[in-house]
Amino acid sequence: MADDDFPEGPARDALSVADRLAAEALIVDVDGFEGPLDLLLTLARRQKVDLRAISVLQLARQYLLFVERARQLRLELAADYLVMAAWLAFLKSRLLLPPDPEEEVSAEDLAAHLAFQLERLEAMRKAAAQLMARDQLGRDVFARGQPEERGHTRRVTYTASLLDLMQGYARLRTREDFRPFVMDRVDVFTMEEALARLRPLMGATVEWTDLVAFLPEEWRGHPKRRRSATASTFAATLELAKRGGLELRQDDMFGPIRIRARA
Amino acid sequence: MTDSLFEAPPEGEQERMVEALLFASAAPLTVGELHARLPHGCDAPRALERLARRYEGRGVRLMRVGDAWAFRTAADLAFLMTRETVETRKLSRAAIETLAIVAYHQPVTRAEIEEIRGVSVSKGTIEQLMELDWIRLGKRRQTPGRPVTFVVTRAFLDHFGLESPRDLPGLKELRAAGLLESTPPPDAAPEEEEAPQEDLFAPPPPEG
Amino acid sequence: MTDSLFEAPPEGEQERMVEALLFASAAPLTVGELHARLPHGCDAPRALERLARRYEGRGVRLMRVGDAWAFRTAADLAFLMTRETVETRKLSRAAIETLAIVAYHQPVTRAEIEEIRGVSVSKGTIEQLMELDWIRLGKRRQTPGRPVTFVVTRAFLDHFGLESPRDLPGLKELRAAGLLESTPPPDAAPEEEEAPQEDLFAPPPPEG
Repeated sequence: MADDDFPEGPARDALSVADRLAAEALIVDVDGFEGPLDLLLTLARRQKVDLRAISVLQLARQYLLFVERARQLRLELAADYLVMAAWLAFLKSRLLLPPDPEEEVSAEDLAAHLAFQLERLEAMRKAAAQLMARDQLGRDVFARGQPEERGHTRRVTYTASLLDLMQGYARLRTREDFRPFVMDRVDVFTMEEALARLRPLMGATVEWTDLVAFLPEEWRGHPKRRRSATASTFAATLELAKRGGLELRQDDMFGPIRIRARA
Repeated sequence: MTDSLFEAPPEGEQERMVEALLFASAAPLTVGELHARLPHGCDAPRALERLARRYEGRGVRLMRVGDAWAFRTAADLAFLMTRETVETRKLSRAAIETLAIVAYHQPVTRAEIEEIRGVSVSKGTIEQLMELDWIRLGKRRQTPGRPVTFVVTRAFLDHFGLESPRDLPGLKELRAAGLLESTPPPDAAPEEEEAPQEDLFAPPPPEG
Repeated sequence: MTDSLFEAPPEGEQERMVEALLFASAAPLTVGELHARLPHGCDAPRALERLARRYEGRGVRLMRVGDAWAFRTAADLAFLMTRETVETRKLSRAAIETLAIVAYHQPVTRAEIEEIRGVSVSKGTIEQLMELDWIRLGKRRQTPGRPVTFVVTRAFLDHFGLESPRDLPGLKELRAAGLLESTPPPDAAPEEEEAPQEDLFAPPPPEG
């Protein structure tokens, strides 16, 4: 099957030109496609054969060409188009190679499934069209225009649909998701705290001193607390440096950050 | 009888047409209105006459209402229609939310419902749901005060077409169906311990 | 009406009663609903059968809608009814296809719909179809994750004039062609791993 579908020489070039033109026409309204399968179905229809007789190899080539052209035009293609392209490229290579007896699933099986998917999608499209073409209530067929309600027993009953219920619940849950965000402050050393701690210490810091030395003792042990204290102390030194109270230096990347009071 | 230049539909057809028009119309139709809708050349009075005869003695009668015509159920069968006047109203939002909480969280106490809804639950709401036979009392919770719990009923499941409360769609499915608009943190896992991850040590907002 | 409680009305009367009840209601009535309203001892199915025959070929027809019945105007007279037409919301192509897939493949999971369409079901599509009351939740699939399924409703059948889902156009041919089977892809196909829909709410939380 693979060989038959791979035209050689000039025939192949002619096909490519046709493919190119087709692809260009398609690119214009790429947004009109509902996903890669839809695009594949459209390309398949161009082969003008029964979907069961489709050449998956040719289809894969057309699809890849399409994606290639879209890229050249710098069109953004959604990720699933690219996933499909990758898969089709894989399938194409498998179809062209002699079958590997080691492989559990043959390339032909994969191709057949793709053809099945296309056929099924097209079948559902047709079914949908047939369904919508039926006589519809309120358009072609009508219910009683004047339902009669008589009698005098008036009983009120309440009703709700499952959708109401689900929407109600969704509403509640969504509200929870949106509750104002409150930072868990147990392990957070704020910059205010860091500033308050640094200021009195700075005056005595004439020598270059590692930033770490300024972390409060009780914030050095636990990694989480240590990270928070380091971050806020660093931010505080930046703030003080900005105000001209101290100098910072870091001799190499990821090296210790050292500070001293400005002379 | 007077066949006009163009073929008027046969009498039987005209009768069918008038029958369908009167059935579907939301208000009685006059002969003039019928003629306006029927194909050219129809004889509405004649069709009405035939129709009236056809429905004689049936459960439905062709009645004259002023100068217009309408189908009405036979007066002697009015006793059957009395049940028609059950008035159905939409359940209030409070009741729907309360019901949803009971369904999703049962057995659930009143205090828990209030915690989830964030407002107090009026007595009337619970009573209404119990009267509808959609919720009932479950076992008492074995906690201080032994509060009563609420669960949904068989009638609830029937009304909403559910086999069991487990058939209610989960949060993920609600979201998948587009009913939940927000995208909360992955899996909305509320575990406190793991919440602040590595990146959370981002510095607090710089002061101005 | 001085009928004895235990003596059913004669057949002709029963037919009139069913005729009146169905005529009075815009929505289809089930046999159960008819029995609930008819005097004790009535045979609604028998009366329906007689009525259906009586209305054969008329401008108004007795239609079966799932397990319910309703009078509807004959479809061939649609051309007369243009004035009654209510403008219906135009459905998107995605919604129409999704609806068809639910109808032909029901009960069907969301993942299966997406498998067939090769694209994810957009937000709101399912909700729109549920709002129209054309699809509803079916039983959960007894597979890992217990995903919810969707099925079509009686309102769907009523809208499209179908007696049952078995009467969908082309159903037999599609089934014969194997196009309604959910054939899993041979493995190595990367796109469709059925995401196990985890049920966040399976067990109700133990306590608040």
